[in-house]
Amino acid sequence: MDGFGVTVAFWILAAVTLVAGGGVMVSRNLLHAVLFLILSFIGVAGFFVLLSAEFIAMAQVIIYVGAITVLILFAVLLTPRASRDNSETVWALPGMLLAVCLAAIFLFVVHDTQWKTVTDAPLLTTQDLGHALLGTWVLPFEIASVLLTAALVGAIMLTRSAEEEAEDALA
Amino acid sequence: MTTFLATDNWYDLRDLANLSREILEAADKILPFGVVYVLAAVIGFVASFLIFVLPSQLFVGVYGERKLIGRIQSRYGPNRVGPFGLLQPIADAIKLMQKEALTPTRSDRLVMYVAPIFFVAPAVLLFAVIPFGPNMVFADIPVSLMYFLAISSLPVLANFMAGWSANNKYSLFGAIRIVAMTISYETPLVMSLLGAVVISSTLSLQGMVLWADEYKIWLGLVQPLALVIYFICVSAELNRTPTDIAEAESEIVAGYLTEYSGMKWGLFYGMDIGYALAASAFAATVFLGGWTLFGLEKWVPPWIIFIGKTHLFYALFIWTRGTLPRLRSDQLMAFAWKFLLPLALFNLFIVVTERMIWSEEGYDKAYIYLFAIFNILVSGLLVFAWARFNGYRPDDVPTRPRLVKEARGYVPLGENE
Amino acid sequence: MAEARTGVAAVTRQLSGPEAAGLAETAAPGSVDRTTETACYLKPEHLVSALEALKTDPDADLVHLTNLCGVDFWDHFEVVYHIQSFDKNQIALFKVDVLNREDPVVPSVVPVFHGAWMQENETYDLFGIKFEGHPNLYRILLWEGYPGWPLRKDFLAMPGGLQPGLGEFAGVSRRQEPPMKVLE
Amino acid sequence: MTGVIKSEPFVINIGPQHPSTHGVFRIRATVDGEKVVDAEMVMGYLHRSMEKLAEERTYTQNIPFTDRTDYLSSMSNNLGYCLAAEKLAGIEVPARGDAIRVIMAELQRLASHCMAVGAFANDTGAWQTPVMWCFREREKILDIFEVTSGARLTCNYMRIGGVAFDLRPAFEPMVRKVLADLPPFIEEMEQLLTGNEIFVSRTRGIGVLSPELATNASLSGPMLRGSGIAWDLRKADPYCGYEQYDFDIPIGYQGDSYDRFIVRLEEMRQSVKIIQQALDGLPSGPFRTEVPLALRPQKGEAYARIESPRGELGYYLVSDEGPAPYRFHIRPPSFINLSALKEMTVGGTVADAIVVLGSIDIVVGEIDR
Amino acid sequence: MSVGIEHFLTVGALLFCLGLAIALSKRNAIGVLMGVELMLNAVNLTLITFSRFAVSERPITGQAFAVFIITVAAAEAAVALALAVSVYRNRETVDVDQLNLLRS
Repeated sequence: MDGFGVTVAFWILAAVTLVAGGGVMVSRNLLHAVLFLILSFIGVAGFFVLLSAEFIAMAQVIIYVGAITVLILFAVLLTPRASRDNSETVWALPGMLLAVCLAAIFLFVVHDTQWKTVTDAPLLTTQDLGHALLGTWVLPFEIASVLLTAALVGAIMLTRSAEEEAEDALA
Repeated sequence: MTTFLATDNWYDLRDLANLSREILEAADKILPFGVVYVLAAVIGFVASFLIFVLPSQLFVGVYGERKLIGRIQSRYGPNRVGPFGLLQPIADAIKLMQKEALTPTRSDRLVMYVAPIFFVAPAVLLFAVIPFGPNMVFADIPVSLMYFLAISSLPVLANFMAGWSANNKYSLFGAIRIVAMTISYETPLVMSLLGAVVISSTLSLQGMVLWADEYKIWLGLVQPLALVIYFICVSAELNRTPTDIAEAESEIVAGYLTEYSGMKWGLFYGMDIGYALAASAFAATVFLGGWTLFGLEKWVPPWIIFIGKTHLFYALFIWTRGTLPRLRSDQLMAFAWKFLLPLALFNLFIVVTERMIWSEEGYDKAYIYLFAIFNILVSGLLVFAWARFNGYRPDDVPTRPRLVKEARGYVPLGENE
Repeated sequence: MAEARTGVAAVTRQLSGPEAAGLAETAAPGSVDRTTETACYLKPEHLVSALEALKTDPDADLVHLTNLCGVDFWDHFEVVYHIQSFDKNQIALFKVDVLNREDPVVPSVVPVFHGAWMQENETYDLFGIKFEGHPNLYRILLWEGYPGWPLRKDFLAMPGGLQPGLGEFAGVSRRQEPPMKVLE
Repeated sequence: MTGVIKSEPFVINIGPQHPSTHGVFRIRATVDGEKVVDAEMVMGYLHRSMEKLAEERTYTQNIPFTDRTDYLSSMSNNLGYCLAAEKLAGIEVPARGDAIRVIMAELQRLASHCMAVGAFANDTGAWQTPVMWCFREREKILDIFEVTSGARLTCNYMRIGGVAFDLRPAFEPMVRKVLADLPPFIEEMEQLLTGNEIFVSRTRGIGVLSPELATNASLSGPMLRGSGIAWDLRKADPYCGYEQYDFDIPIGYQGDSYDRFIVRLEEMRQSVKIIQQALDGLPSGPFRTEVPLALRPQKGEAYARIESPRGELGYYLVSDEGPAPYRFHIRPPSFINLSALKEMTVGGTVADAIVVLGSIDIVVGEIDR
Repeated sequence: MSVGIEHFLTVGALLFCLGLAIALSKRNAIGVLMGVELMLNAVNLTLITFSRFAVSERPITGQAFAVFIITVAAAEAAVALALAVSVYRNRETVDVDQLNLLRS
C-alpha cells in the first residue's frame, strides 16, 4: 500500500488507536476509560476503511460504538455504588509482564515471517460478503443468530430483579 | 450518470459538480501535489455552506421553525431584526457568542468541553454521503446507508458525555434517558430501513435514488410503513418534541443541556437542527426519490429539487413539534419495543416475500406498482390491527364529564343524571 | 335523585353554636366546653375524638374540614375549625381555647382530617401554636429559625407602648388598650 | 440471595426555579430512578404576610391586597373578601351589583381556566401551542376587565356593598363577542387535546384521587369534582344570586388528572351559560350600597366563601369594632389542594409528578400569600 | 514510504496485548470486559488485514469471520454486562477480587 495519504492515515490511526487503548489502561476514572475505548474502536474502524472493508468498518461503528459502549455506559450507571476508580488488582504486574512477553513474541513473528502478499487490494464488495455469509458460511451464520438470541434471553433473565420474578410466578 | 444531463460543461449549473471538477482540474495543473485535496475540501465546504447549510440551518431550521411555530401558535414569530425578522438567527448567534460559557465547579471539565465538539463532528460527516445531484456527492461509497447509520449513532455518546459531565441530576436524567431511548429506537429504525434496502437491493444512497428514477416510484410509496417508522424513530433519536424526553423542558428543565450556556449550548442547539436536516435529507434520498422528480430534474437543477424535498420533510418535524404533547419515557420505550419493532418486523417479512415474488417474475416494472398499492393498504391495516391487539381503545375515553344538577356529595359511577 | 336525598338543603345550613354543641354532645358526650351564638367550644383533650365522632355520625356527617385557623386574643389563642358536610349541606363552627400563651399546645386533627396537615403547619408557622401529634410540624411559609410568630398581636410590638395595628382617624378616640401587657 | 439492592434513591429538587412549577414553588422529590418515592413541598418563597398587613388597613383598603393573592383570579378574590365584609357588617348588595359580580366572577373563571388548561397542556409537553391559544382567548377577557375596571390583572373592582363603577357602554358588546367566540374555542381545545392519544395516555390514570381522600384532604373545586363529588358552592351555598341561573356541575369519573382537565373545560362551558343568562337579565338600578369609608362592623366574626376557579375560597374575618379587621384569614384553595400532592405523586414518575402538579392548578401567590 | 502487512499486524498485536493486560489487571469487572473487547477488536483487525493482503482464493473469508467475531462480541458484552449488573445487585460490588464466594 503506497501513497502519501494512506501512510499518513495509517500512522494517525495507529497513534489514535494505541494511545486510546493505553488511555483505557491508565485512566483513573471508569467513565473516562469508556470514552477512550470508544476512541480506540473508532480508530480500528478507520483501519478497516483503510483495508477497504467498508462494510465491516460501518458494522464496527454501529455495533461497537453505537451498541456495546452504550451498554457498558449503562452498566457503569447501573452500578452506582461500585468503585469508579478503574484500579488494578494484585495481578496487574504479572498480567502486564505476560502481555509484554506475548507482544514480544507477536512482534518477532510478525517481523520475522516472510509474508506472501498481494499488492493490489482484492475487489471485495458487500455483495461478496453477503454471498459468503449466506453461502459458504451459512451454518455458522445461523448458529451466530441462535447465539445472539440465546444471549438476549440470557441477559434478560440475568438482570431480572426478584420482584419481577415474583410477579411472574404469581401470574 | 451523464444521461441525466445535456452537457458536462462547467456553466451547466444543473450539476455543480461540473464546475467543481473544472476548477479542480485546472488547479491540479498549477498547484503542487496534495494541495488540490485541500482545495476540493474547501470548495465542497463553501459550496455546501452557501447552497445548503446557510439557507437550511439558519433560515429553515431557526427562522422558519420559529415562524411556522409562531403561526401554529397564533402569534407572529420573529419580525423585528431585519426584513421580516430574517436576520433573527444571526442576532441569536451573536447573542450566544457574547454569553458566558459557564462550567459548574464540580463538573468533569474536560469531558464537558469535549462533548460539543464530539457532537458537531458527526453532523458534518453525515452530509458526506448525501447525494445532492447526479454527481454531487462527496463520498460515493457503496455502503453509504450503513455509513449514515453508523455516524448517526455517534452523537448519543456526546449527549451522554454532556449530561454526565455536568454533575447535575437533571443532566444525568437526560443522559440516561437519551441513551436508553437511542438503544430502543435504533432497532426499529434499522429494521425499517432494511425494508427499503431489500426492495432496492442496494446499500448506496445514490443507488436508491437511481432505483427510484428507474422505476418511477418513490420508495416511500412502496414502503409506507418503513417511512412512518423511520420518521418516528428519527424524531425520537433527535429529541424532537413528541419524543424529546431527554431534554423535556417541563420535566427535567433542559435534560443534558441544563448546565450548558453560551456557544457551547449554541453548538448543541445548532447541530440538533443539523442532525434533523441530515435525517430529513436522508429520508428525502431514501424514501422520496432524492434529487429526481419524474423527469423534472432535467430542467430544474436537481440539487434544488433535493433541497426542497429536504425542507418539506423538515417541516414535518416542525409540525409535530408545534402540535403534539410529549410521551413519558416508559411509554416511549414501550412504544418502540411493543409497537414499532413488531411492525417493522412484519414489514420486513412482507417486503422479503414481495422481493422473492418479484425476482421470480423477472423484476417486472408493473409489479412494483402492485406492491405499492398492496403495501399501502396492508400498512394501514397492520397499524390498526396491532394497535387494537395492544389494547388501544379510543372509544373508552370519555371526552365530557358527567353533569349533575345539584350539589350533593359523592355521585358513584353509573348513577348519572 | 332529589327524592332520594330529601335532606339536602338548597342553601348550606350554618349550624348555630347550640346546634353544633348538641351534635357534638350526642356524638361524643362531654366534649363541649361552652357555646356561643355562632360557635361551639370544644375541650382540647376531647377535640380529636369529638371530631372523629362527628365525622362518622350520620346526623352530623361533618366530613370536610373546610377551614382551620388561629386567632390571637392577646390573652389566649383560639383555633377555629369550620367543618362541613356534603350530604347534609351544613357547616359547623368549632373552636378550641388555647390558654397557655407561653407554650400553646393543641391536639392535632391530622389523624381525622388529612387536610389539616397544611393548615396546622401554617398556623404553627404564623402563631406558634404547637399541634400535638402532627406528623411533620415545621415552619411551612417562613424559614426555620425565623424570630417570632408574625400573626401574634405582640409581634413587633415596641417597648414603650407602641402597638401594632391601624392608627386612628382624626376625631375618633384611640383604640382601647390591649387587655394585658405581653411585652414590657 | 441476600435481597435485591435497588439503585440508590436520591433527592431531586423540582423547583423553585423550574419551568413547570408555575412560580417559585418547590417539590423536594426523592426518586429511585425515574420513580418518585417521596415528595415534600417547600413553599414560602413568595410569602408577603398578607394576613398581618391586612390587620393594619381599613376594610376598604384591604381589597387591593386580595387582588394580589391569587393574581390569576383577582375578581373572585375581591368578591370573596367583599362578601365576608358584607356578612360581617350586615350590608345588602343591590341586584344590579350582584349581577355584575356574577358576570365578573364567571369571566374571571373563564380567564383562569384558560390559563389552567393551557398550562396543564404545557406541562404534558405540548410545546406552548395550547397555552398560546388559551392566552389568545384570555386576552379578550382581560380586555373586558380593562374596559370595566381600568386594570387587566389586579382589577380591584369589587367594593363592599357592590362594585366600584357601573358598566361602560362598550361592556356588553365585548362580552357578547367573547361569549360568541368561546364555545367554538372550547370545542377546538377539546378536540385538540382529548382527541390526542398522547395527551390522554399522559393524563389518564395519573394522580388518581379517591373521593374519600379528596374529602378527607379538604380539597375543593375541580379537584373535588374530578373525583366524582358533586360539590359546587354556587349550587350548594348560593351567593350573589347564583340560584337564579341554570347551570350544571361537571364531575369526573375516576379522579385522575384527565378528569380534572375535562371538568375545567366543561366548567368553562357552564360559565358561558351563566354569563349569558346574567347578561340577558341584567337589572337596572344602583350598583352599590353606600358604605361608610371607615367601616366599623360590630364585634363578631364571619366566614364567607365562594367558588373561585381553584376551589373554595374563604375569608374569615374577626372584628373588634375597629376600623381594621382584627383577624383576616384567607382560606386559599390552591394551598389546601396541595395537601394531597404527596399521595398523588408518590409511585409515579417524575414526569407524572409534573402532570399532577399541573392538574392541581396552583397559583403561588395564593399559596404563599 | 509505504505501509505493508507488517504494520497492520503490529498494531493488531500491540492492541491485543494491551487488551490482555487490561483484562488481566483491572479490578472492576466492567474494566475487564473492556479489555476483552479490545482484544476482540485486535483479532478483527488482524483478520481483515489478512483478508486484504494474503494471497488467497477467497479473501472474503476474513471479512466473514470478522462479522462472526463482532456478533460473538456483542453477545458476550450483553451477557457479561448482565452478569455484572446481576452481581452488583446481590453483592453491591463489581470488583473481581471481591467475588470469592466459592473460596470462603
